[in-house]
Amino acid sequence: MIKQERMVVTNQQEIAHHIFELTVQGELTGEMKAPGQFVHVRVADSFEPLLRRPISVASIDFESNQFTMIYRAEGRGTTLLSEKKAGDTVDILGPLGNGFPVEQAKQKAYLIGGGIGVPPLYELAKELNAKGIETVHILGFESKGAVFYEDKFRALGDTHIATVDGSHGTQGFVTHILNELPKDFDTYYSCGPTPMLEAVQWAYPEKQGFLSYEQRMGCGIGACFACVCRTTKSETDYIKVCSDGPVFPAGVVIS
Amino acid sequence: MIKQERMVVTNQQEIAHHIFELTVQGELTGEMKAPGQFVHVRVADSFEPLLRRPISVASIDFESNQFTMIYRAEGRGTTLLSEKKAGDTVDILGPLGNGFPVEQAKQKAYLIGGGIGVPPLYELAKELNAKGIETVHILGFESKGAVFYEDKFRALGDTHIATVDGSHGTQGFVTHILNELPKDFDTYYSCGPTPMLEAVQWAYPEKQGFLSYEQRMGCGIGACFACVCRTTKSETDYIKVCSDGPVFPAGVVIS
Amino acid sequence: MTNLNVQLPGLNLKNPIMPASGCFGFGKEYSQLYDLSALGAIMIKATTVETRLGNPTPRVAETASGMLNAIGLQNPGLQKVLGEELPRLEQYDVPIIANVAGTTTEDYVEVAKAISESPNVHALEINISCPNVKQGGITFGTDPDIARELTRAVKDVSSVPVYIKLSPNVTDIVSIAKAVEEGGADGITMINTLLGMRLDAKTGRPVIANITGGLSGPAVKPVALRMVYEVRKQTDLPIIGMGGVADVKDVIDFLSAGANAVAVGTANFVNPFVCPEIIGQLPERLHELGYESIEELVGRSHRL
Amino acid sequence: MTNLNVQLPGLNLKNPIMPASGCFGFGKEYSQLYDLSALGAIMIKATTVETRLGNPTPRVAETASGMLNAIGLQNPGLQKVLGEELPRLEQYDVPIIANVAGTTTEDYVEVAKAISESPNVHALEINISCPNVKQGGITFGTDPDIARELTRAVKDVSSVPVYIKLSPNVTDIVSIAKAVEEGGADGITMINTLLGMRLDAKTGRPVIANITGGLSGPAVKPVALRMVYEVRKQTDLPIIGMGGVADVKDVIDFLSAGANAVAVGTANFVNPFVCPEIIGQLPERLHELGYESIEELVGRSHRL
Ligand SMILES: Cc1cc2nc3c(=O)[nH]c(=O)nc-3n(C[C@H](O)[C@H](O)[C@H](O)COP(=O)(O)OP(=O)(O)OC[C@H]3O[C@@H](n4cnc5c(N)ncnc54)[C@H](O)[C@@H]3O)c2cc1C
Ligand SMILES: Cc1cc2nc3c(=O)[nH]c(=O)nc-3n(C[C@H](O)[C@H](O)[C@H](O)COP(=O)(O)OP(=O)(O)OC[C@H]3O[C@@H](n4cnc5c(N)ncnc54)[C@H](O)[C@@H]3O)c2cc1C
Ligand SMILES: Cc1cc2nc3c(=O)[nH]c(=O)nc-3n(C[C@H](O)[C@H](O)[C@H](O)COP(=O)(O)O)c2cc1C
Ligand SMILES: Cc1cc2nc3c(=O)[nH]c(=O)nc-3n(C[C@H](O)[C@H](O)[C@H](O)COP(=O)(O)O)c2cc1C
Ligand code: FES
Ligand code: FES
Repeated sequence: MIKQERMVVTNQQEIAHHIFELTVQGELTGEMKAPGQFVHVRVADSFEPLLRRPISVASIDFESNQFTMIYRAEGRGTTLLSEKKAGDTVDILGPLGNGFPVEQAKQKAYLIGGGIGVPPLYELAKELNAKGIETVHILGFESKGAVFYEDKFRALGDTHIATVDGSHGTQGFVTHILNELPKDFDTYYSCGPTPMLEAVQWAYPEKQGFLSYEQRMGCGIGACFACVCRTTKSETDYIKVCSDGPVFPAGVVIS
Repeated sequence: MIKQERMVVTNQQEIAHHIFELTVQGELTGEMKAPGQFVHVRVADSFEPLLRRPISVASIDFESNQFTMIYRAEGRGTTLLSEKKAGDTVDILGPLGNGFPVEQAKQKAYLIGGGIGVPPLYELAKELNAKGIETVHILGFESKGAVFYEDKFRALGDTHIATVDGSHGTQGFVTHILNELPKDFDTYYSCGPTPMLEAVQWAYPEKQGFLSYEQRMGCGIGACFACVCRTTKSETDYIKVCSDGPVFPAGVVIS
Repeated sequence: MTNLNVQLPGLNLKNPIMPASGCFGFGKEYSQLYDLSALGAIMIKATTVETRLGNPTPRVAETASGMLNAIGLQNPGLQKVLGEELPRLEQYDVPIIANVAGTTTEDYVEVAKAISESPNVHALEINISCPNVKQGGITFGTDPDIARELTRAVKDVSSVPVYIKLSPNVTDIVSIAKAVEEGGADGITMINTLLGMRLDAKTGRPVIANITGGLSGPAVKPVALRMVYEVRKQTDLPIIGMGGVADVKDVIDFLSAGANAVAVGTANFVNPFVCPEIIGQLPERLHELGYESIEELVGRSHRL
Repeated sequence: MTNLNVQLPGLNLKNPIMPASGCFGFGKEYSQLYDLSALGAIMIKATTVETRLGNPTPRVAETASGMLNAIGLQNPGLQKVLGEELPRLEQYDVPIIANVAGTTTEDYVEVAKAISESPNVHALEINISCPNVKQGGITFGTDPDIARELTRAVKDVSSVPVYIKLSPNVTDIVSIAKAVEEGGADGITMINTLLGMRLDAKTGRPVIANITGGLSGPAVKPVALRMVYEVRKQTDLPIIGMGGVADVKDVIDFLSAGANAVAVGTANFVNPFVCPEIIGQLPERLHELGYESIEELVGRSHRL
C-alpha cells in the first residue's frame, strides 16, 4: 500500500562528488515489494519548491525498517534534500511503481546502470544473489569522482566500471564494456539515461531484459498523465512511468 | 551606513509565549545610531516567503558586535525565523530608519510600550539611564504568558505592567496605568499598536513625545512608497515610516 | 454543529471540497489512499469524443510556488469513460462533475449529451479554457460571444446542470462570466491555468515539449482570488473556485471572496491527502471564525 | 572578453540590467548602497503631471513567491521630478528611462514632452498598464486602438525614443504589441503586474486597502517569459523584459526568450544589491553557456 509518512533521517552522507546517500526509517519501508520501486520525496515543507522528487530505493533493511536512497544533489530540490541531517524528518510518499521482476532471472543476470540509474540496481543485486542468481554489474559514471558503491557491488559479483573521461575503469560508456563481455547470461536489468537504455536494448535483442525509465512527474501515482510514454503495442497505447513502471520489459516503451 | 550582512546567530530562545529573543553578531551592529532603529530580516534563503520582515533592535552590545531582537512568531516568516539556531546565519539589512532622540529627554522620561512594541524601549531605557535620565516604564501585554523583560526594565527604573486579561499587573491597557501616574516627566517615548499611540498622544497633549509607527513594508529603505503616512503639515505632505521614521514627534503623523 | 453542506444546481454536497479536473484522474489512484466518499464531489479528467494521447513529454515543469502542465487533454475517450471509469466511481457516495472538452461545438455537444446521462454524473464542467490544445479549448473561453453560444448548445442537450470553466487568460473575465450566464449556464468554475513558460537554463529550450503550459499552484492564487471576487460582484451564479488552494485557509479565502465551493488541483500532487485533511479541518476553522455553516461564510469579503 | 553592451533606440547600455520602475524610487536610496553608474540604465518611478499621494495603506501584501502592491503612482509630480530628482541623477554615468503615467492622453503628452527634454532622460517608458489607479493606466493598455493612439500622441511630442509598457492582464498581448508598433513605438517593456488579491485570514477583508493590487515577483515569471516569447515571435521591436527576475539565470531566460535587456523589480526589496550582483555574474554565465556577447544570446530559444 502507498503511504505518506514523515520519515526520520537516520543517516545522510556525501559518498561521491555531489552524490548523497540518505537513509530513513519508518513504516513505509515495510510496504516495499521489489527492487526498482521508487518514492516521491517532499524536499521542503514550503510550497517552494512545489513538487515532490522521484528517487529510487537503493537498498532496504526490513529488520530495522530503514531504506536508503542515493541521489545527485543538482537542482534546487535535491540540494535542499542534501541539507537534511540525522534526526530531521522528510515527508515521503511510497513505495511507488513496480520494480524489477527478480523471479525472471534464471542463473546469471547482467545489471547495467548509468549514473544515478545505478542505485536501484544495488538492492536488485542483493535480492538476486539471495536467490542464488549470479550477477555481473556494468556501471557507468561521468568520472572517477562520481563513482559510488563500487566495493559494495564487487562484494556481490563481477563488477565493471566505465567512466566517460576515463579517470577510472574503462574509458567511455557501459556499451564499450558490454561489447567485450560474453553473452552468457539469461536476463539483463538496466537503469540509467534513456539513450543508454536504448543502446542496451540494441546490444541484446535476443535476451530477456527489463529497463527502468525516467520521466518528469506530477503526482507520481498515476493520476495526472504527466509521465506517459507510447508503447510498441499500438498507435493509441501508452504507459505511465510512475504507476505502470518505472520498470518495463525490453521492447515495450517508445522513448 | 546601511549594510546587508549574513549575520551569525549567537543565541535564540523563547522568552515568553511565542515571543523569541534572537541575538546575532556581525559588523552591521557597529552602524547603529540610536535606539528605535530597525533591521529588515530575510527569514529564508528561498523566495517563499519573499519579503523581509522589519524587526526593531531591542538591545545593542557594541563591544561584542552583537544585537538582540525580540519578536512574536506569528505568521509564516517569523515562525521560520524562530527555527534558527545558534551558529546558523541570517541575512539582515540595516540599520534602518531613525530611532528615538535620546538627547531630547531632560530629567525624567516615560517609556510606554505595547506588546511587540516593547522591545525597542529596552535599548532606549538603557541609553537614557546611561545619560542619567530617570525612566519609568509602562508596558502592556495580552496576558501574563506574553510578558517579557519585566525584570530587566525594573532594573532600570519604575516599571508598571498592564495585561488585557488582568492575569498580571493592572487589568486593561497601558492608558489605565497612565491615568494613575503623575505627569512629572518631561518627555515620553512610545512604541506599540497604532490605537495605543493615539491614546498616548491624547493623554499628554502638552508633553514632548516621540512615537514609533508600524506600516507594511516593501523595500524598507525608502524607495517603494509602501509605508507612507500623511502628516498634519499639509494635504499633500507624507512621510515614509521606513526611512523618515519609524519614530516621529507626537502630532506629526496621521494614522 | 457546524454545517458543511452546500446546495448547488445538481449538486448536494456534503462539504464544499472537491479535487479539480485533471489533478485526480478518474479517482482510481486516490481511491487506494482514502475513501472517495469523504469528498464533496469529484471533477474528473477532461473527456473528449475520441481517445486522446495528449502532448509529447515533458509535460510538466516546476516554477516558483507553482507548476506548468501541458498534458493536452489525454483521456481514454467518451466510450471508455462511460463504460469503465464512471461505473467504477458508482461505488462511492460522491457526485461526479464531468469535465467536457472538444475541438468543435459538435464535440462538446456529443460528449455533454452522452456523459450527462450517466447515473452518477450530477453536473457538467465545460472546459472552454484549456490552454494546452491547439484547437478548441481556450478559444471558446476568450470570446464572450463564442462562449455564450457554446453554453447554449451544451445546455440544450445536457440532462444535468452545466457549469462553465473560465480561463484567466482574458482581459475581462466578468464579460465572459456574464456571457455564459446569458447562455444559460447554471454555474461557473474558475480558474483554469494561466499560460506560462519555463526555459532550460543550459540550452534555453522550453522545458515543456508543447513550448507553453498552464500555470497552477499557490503562485496563481492571488489572481484566482481576484477573479472570483470580481465575478461574484457581478453575478449571482454559483461559483466553484480554484487556483492554488493548498490548505484550509485558502479554502476560507475562496469562500470569502464569493465561491460557493472550492476545488483543489495541484496540491493533490504535493499532498495526496490534502482534500480529506481540509475537510477534516473545516469545522474547527469555521468555528474559530465564528460561523456555523459554509453558506454563512460565502461572500463575507463583500459584506465588510 | 565578454561583451555586455547593448544598443537600443536611445540607449547605449553598458549592460542589459536595470531596476524596474517603482521598485527603485528615483535612485536616491539605492545610491547609498552602491554606485548607480554600474547599472545599464535606471527606470524611475512613474511621473504624473501633478503630485500624487497614491492609495491608502496597506499598499503591499505578500503572496506565495510574490507580492501585491497598490502604491497608486505616488510621485512628487512633474515639476519636482524635473527640478530635483533628475538633476540629482546627473552625477551618475547611467541613462534614465522615465516612466510616464497619467489619467488622460493630455496628461501623458504633457509629461512626455517635458520629461523627454531632460538631459539624462534617454528614453520614455509609457505606463499604459498600471493596474492600481482608478482611471487611465491599465485601460490604455488593454485596448489595441487606444494603445495605438496614445503611442502616436506621445511619439509626436517626445524628443527621445518611446517604449510602451504592456499589461499582462489581456487576452492577447501580441495584438497590443502590434498596435503600439503601428503607433510608432520604438520599443516595448513588459510585463507590468498581474492583477491579484489577498484576503486577511481572520476577517476576510482584502489586505490591500485598494482591494486589489499588482502581483510581481518570482511567481509571475512563467507568465512574463511566455509573453516575451510570444511578442518576440511577432515583432522585431526591442523588448525590455521583466517579471520575477531575481538572479542571473532569470536574466538569461528573458534574453533567451527574446528580450534585449532585462529589468529587475521586486527582487530589489529582497536583495538591494541584486542588480550589481547580476551584472557581476553575467560575463561568467555567458561564457559558461558559450556566448561572447549579450546580443548573441538574445532570442536563442527561437533558434533551436
Ligand atoms: C522513477 C525515477 C527514479 C529516480 N531515481 C533517482 C535516484 O535514485 N537518484 C537520483 O539521483 N535521481 C533519480 N531520479 C531523477 C530525479 O528524480 C531527478 O534528478 C530530480 O527530480 C531532480 O530534482 P532537482 O531538484 O535536483 O532538479 P530541479 O531542476 O529543481 O527539478 C525541477 C523539476 O524537474 C524534475 N526533474 C528534473 N530532472 C528530472 C529527471 N531526471 N527525472 C525526473 N524528473 C526530473 C524534478 O522532479 C522537478 O519537478 C529518478 C527519476 C525517476 C523518474
Ligand atoms: C519598524 C517596525 C518595527 C517592528 N519591530 C518589531 C519587533 O521588534 N518585534 C516584533 O515582533 N514585530 C515587530 N514589527 C512587526 C513585524 O514586522 C511583523 O510582526 C512581522 O513582519 C510579521 O511577519 P510574519 O511573518 O509573522 O507574518 P505574515 O503574516 O507572514 O506577514 C505577511 C507580510 O505582512 C507583513 N506584516 C505583517 N504584520 C505586520 C506588522 N505588524 N507590521 C509590518 N508588517 C507586517 C510582513 O512583514 C510580511 O510582509 C515591526 C514592524 C515595523 C514596521
Ligand atoms: C496536471 C494538470 C492537468 C489538468 N487538466 C485539466 C483538465 O483536464 N481539465 C480542466 O478543466 N482543467 C485541468 N487542469 C486545471 C485544474 O483543474 C485547475 O483549474 C488549475 O490547475 C488551477 O487549480 P490549482 O492551482 O489548484 O491546480 C489541470 C491542471 C493540472 C495541474
Ligand atoms: C512596489 C511596486 C511599484 C511599482 N510601480 C510601478 C510604476 O510606478 N510604474 C510602472 O510602470 N511599473 C511599476 N511597477 C511594476 C514593475 O516595474 C514591474 O513591471 C513588475 O513589478 C514586474 O517585475 P518584478 O516581478 O521584477 O517586480 C511597480 C512594481 C512594484 C512591486
Ligand atoms: S506522474 Fe502523474 S501520472 Fe505519472
Ligand atoms: S518600505 Fe519601501 S518606502 Fe518604506
